[in-house]
Amino acid sequence: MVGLQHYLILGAALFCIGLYGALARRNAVTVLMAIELMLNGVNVTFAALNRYLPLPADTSLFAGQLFVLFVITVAAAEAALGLAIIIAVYRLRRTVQVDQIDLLRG
Amino acid sequence: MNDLFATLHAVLLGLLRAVLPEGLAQALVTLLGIAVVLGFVALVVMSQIWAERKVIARIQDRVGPNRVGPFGLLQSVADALKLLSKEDVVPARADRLVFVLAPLIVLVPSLMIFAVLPFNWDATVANLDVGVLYVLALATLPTLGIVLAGWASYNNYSLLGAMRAAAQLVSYEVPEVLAVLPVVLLAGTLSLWGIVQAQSSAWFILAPVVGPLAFLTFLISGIAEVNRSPFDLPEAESEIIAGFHMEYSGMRFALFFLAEYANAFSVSAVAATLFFGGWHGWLLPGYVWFVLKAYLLFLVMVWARGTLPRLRYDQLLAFAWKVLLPLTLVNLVLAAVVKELRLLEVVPWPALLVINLGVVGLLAWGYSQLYAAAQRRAAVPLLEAAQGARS
Amino acid sequence: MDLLALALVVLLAPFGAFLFNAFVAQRTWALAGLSTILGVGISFLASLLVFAAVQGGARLDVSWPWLTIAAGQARAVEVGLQVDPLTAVMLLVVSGVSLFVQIYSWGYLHERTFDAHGHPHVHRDPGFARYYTWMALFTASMLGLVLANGFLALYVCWELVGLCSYLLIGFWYQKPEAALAAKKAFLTTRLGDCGFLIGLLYLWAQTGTFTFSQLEPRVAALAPEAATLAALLVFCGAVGKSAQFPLHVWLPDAMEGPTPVSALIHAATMVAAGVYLVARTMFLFEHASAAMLVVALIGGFTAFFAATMGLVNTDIKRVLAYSTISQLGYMMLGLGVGAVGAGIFHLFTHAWFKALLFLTAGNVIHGAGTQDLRAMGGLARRLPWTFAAMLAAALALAGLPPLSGFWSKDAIIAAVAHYQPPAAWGGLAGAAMGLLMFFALATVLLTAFYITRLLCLAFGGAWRGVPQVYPHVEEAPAGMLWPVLLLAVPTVLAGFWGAPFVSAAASFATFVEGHEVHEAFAPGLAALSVALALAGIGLAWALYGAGWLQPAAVTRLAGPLYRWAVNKWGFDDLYNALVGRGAVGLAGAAAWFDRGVIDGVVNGVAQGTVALGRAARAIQTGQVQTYAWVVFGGLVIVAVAILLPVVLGFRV
Amino acid sequence: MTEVVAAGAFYVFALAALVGGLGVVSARHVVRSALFLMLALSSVAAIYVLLSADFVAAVQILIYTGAIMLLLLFAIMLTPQQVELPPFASAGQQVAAGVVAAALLALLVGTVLVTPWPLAATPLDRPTTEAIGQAMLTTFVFPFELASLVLLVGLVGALLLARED
Repeated sequence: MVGLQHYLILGAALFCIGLYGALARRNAVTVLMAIELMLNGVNVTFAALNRYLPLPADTSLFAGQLFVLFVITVAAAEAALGLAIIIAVYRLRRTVQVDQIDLLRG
Repeated sequence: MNDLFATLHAVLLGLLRAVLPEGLAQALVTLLGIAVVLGFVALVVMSQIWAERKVIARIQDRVGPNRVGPFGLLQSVADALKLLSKEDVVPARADRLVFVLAPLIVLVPSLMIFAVLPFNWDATVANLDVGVLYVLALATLPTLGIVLAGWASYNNYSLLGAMRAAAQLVSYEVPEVLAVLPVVLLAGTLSLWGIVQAQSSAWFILAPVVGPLAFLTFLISGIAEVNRSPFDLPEAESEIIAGFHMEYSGMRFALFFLAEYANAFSVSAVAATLFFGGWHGWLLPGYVWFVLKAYLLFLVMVWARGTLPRLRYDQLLAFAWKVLLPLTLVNLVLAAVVKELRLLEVVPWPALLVINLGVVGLLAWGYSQLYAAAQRRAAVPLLEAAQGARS
Repeated sequence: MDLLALALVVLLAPFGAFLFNAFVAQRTWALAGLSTILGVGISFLASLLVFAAVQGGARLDVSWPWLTIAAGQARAVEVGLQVDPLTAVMLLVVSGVSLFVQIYSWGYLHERTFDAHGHPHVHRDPGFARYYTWMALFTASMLGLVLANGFLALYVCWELVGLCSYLLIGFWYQKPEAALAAKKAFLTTRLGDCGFLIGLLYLWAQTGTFTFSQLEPRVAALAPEAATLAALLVFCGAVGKSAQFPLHVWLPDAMEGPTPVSALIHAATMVAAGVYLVARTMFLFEHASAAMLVVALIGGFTAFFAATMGLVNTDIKRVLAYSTISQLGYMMLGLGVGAVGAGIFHLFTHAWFKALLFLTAGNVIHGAGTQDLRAMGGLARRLPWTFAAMLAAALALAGLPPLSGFWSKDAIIAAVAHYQPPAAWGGLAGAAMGLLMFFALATVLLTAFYITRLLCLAFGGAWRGVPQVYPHVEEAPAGMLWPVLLLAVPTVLAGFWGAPFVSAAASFATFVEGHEVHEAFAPGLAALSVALALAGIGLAWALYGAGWLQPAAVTRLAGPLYRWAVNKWGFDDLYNALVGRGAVGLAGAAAWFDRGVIDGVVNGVAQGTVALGRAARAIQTGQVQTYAWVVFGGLVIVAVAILLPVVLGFRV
Repeated sequence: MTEVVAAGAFYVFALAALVGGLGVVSARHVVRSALFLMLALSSVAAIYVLLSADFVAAVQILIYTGAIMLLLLFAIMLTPQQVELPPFASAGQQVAAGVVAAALLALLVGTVLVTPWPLAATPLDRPTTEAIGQAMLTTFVFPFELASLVLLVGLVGALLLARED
């Protein structure tokens, strides 16, 4: 029967797939998508724990889901900012290939 | 057990169980339900198209469809048949997968919305307790399909249309959500069914100032979200020849067409639910009232399309951010006041009606004054120019 | 009408005016001005009622929860209103001065300029509506600051008045100096506010409340070190706002703003907020004797050295600015020696006569079209009313009986004389005593000197400006004259409330401190201070009044006297030269030290860093993904290292 | 009965989510990735429903599948790639990334399986919206304020960055 661990494994899998994408893709937009994927993995974990684990009495009953909501909020801001940065970089260098954006090179 | 659909569902299930294994029966009944919804939507859309063409024709002093069937009632059927029988073309350099998927991505959400519409107190396919959110969420999805379609067509005009659609939705989603919030605040629930229930004493359109304002802002941003004129920039024929669905023909085009009208209907239906007391009415059954209200609101959209010129692109965005957004925010605060004062409970609805009509009249008068002043101001330089030319 | 309603009226009338101006009346200048004047007027009347009520013994202290954190009321954040004698007095001062200033500004913003031929031209300032908008906001927030019953609301208003001060100093933002001055003022005060913010957060962490009434008992329970730390941090804010010694630099520059602004914000009310803050949180300082001494010393020193700077300045407004700093120093000194009544009393009187000084200065500038004392002179005949009013204010400032300044300043000096520091310090205490006494008395002399000098330069002697202008120099319009003359009334009378011949029960100090206060009036001291004041006046008179005689005549009649006068005329230059040369020498030394030592160190460090960087750059590919990869790889390794034993533990 | 349905639903949607995720990281063209991401996000929303977090599910659709996806597509179209560059990093980098990801996955799965979870007596299934609203304005008021601040800053920052000139 489906239980907590199924969901947790799903979350972990999503997170790691996202991680791979974030590390191995070249297009900055794709990297951003991969990061969204990672965030979703975390969110699934939150929601699952919220459903299956007993919460301490003094906190809200839906602390986990609230975290999910906050993560989504931050993700929205992050997406907007990330895309703005990508577009700015594109104006600057006519490319969004992360390996060509190496202003940090020492 | 007063839920009509549930009863039907149970009866059918019972009948089928007698002859079929459990799972198969389940599946069949579900399919049947889907088929019913689809049929209803198809029916609605055809009637809408007919009505729209008639009304627009009248507005433009034409007759409109009058050949096929009585009053051209069957025109839509003919068109549908024509479209279905057309050849299915995919541009050579298009991204085939996306091109094929896009119309479905547009259509499916618009159909899914119908699942939560409360046609009557005992007739809601699925009564979610986050119904409003569900509707708002699904309403944003078709645009994704539009954007993908525009991109996949590999055509500059289509791409332009796609970009326009994206920017338009991102801008108008915010005021739409904010326009719904006052209603949620007043009803104290997110479930559409509960919202209609909460209007048994007074429709929310009657909430002093708040109601009309919320309704207007919702209707405007709703029209913008379904890309209907005067917000039909993504498919502006005169600018970017049919925009995103320029490369589509036959069956796939029909899907877009279907989705567009389905969306238009669901917007008006939601508006009827949120502001006009859904199924509430006198002597006629709830279904009739609901559909009637939805159709009237749809006709308002048609009216707008027939009357107003298309906005310019910058006007469109400026309007969303500089006018609608502040208005809706202020309205939200007002709604809180109305709720705190419990106006809807204490004041009888005729009084509310009078108040609102007064407010609306006042606003109309003030606007006309402003408009006249603007006219005068605009006129002066011309006059001077003319004099300058003469002298 | 109950007190709460009154307090709300006091607070909301100007704020309503602000909202109205901001959102409705931006295009209609007259409407904006009227609304502000009306709002402030209402709030002034309400303040009078509040004052009467408080005299009748009424008090108010209400709180509303703002944020309630579910961990229990213990950590609830509250905001609220408070009305007690201190508040009542401040309300009176703020709304009263503000009202006068608002009326005055109307005329002042119709500026007079002189063209090449010396003909005056009057034109209304384009920022008229903006000016009254910010003024309304300032008044509202200042009243809020005074009415706040807790640190939180007080701090919010504190920052708001800072903002308004910034906006109004930079009112003529087209002038680069004004913009710079505004920035300087904002940043300097912010420096102090950082300390203040830290302090009040520290207090909150320690006691769990912002509300004064709740803080008082909990502070008593605090460890003395904690109390001292908190007190000093809070005092940082006061230092910044009230332009006390280390952070005094912004106030003189703030004179770039319109003169009414200087009168209201930078003389009467906002700069006094620091003093008010210390007075309001006296319960905290009383638990920190060290902090008290710091307050006293900083106050005394500021009073003295600001006065010395005032001696030599030639800009009429800057002289007044230095005088303000010096007087604020007096107040701090009074508070520092524990005489809240005396300090606030001086705040009270100072507000009136300093506002009057600034407004009259405004009239002078308005009439003469310049702020430079060297380009004035002989204005007494042109601006008789202004002169009369300014004279009264000046004498009050100098501290001549029976004008208001005398009584309040004397109360402070008496308090200093009767101040006995904690015995713990032994010899140090005696030294501190002597120092404070010296500051208090020396400042009396200097104050009298510079204010007389200002009067002589502006009104005495002959016109030294552009000759064609003089015939057009004329008394300010009625709108700018009546407020001035009205302000002269409290300037003269306000002092009697705290005068020794008033019974202790009815005296100002008793009213403010809430318990019977017997200010030992020391006739000897009073006589001494008066004598010092007279000496200062006489000296200045001798120096700058000497300009009345025609130089030629003087040379003929009394050569030596003239030469002596000439030498004295050179006093300023001499003084400046001395200071200048000293400064240059000091700067030279500093420069050498800087180049030789500091740069050496810095460069050394820099080169070291660069070398290190060269070594390290090899591993910096600049590829974000590489960095991310390293991070996550490290994460995995660490996690394994930590978890492995646990896992094994479960396995076994 | 319903258990079976729930289990089936879980496997279907989990599979869809994983397929979507793999698609995102393996598709050759960005828009395909976006398409797969859409699938993944929608399936995650469905998973939320299974976890009886309907409010979160709706928000997921509204924000992620709606707004964020749209932004992504927008960005894709604003940054056309003139020459077809290799979408993947160098083979070495891919391998390295794969190793780290796999290791992390193994680690997490191991932890999940090994840990003795203190399960609640009964899974938490009850209407969430009102409770969430309550909590957001009491217990979580500071995170709430902070989130709004973050949004504001994000808004301003995005404007500033993406502005022409």
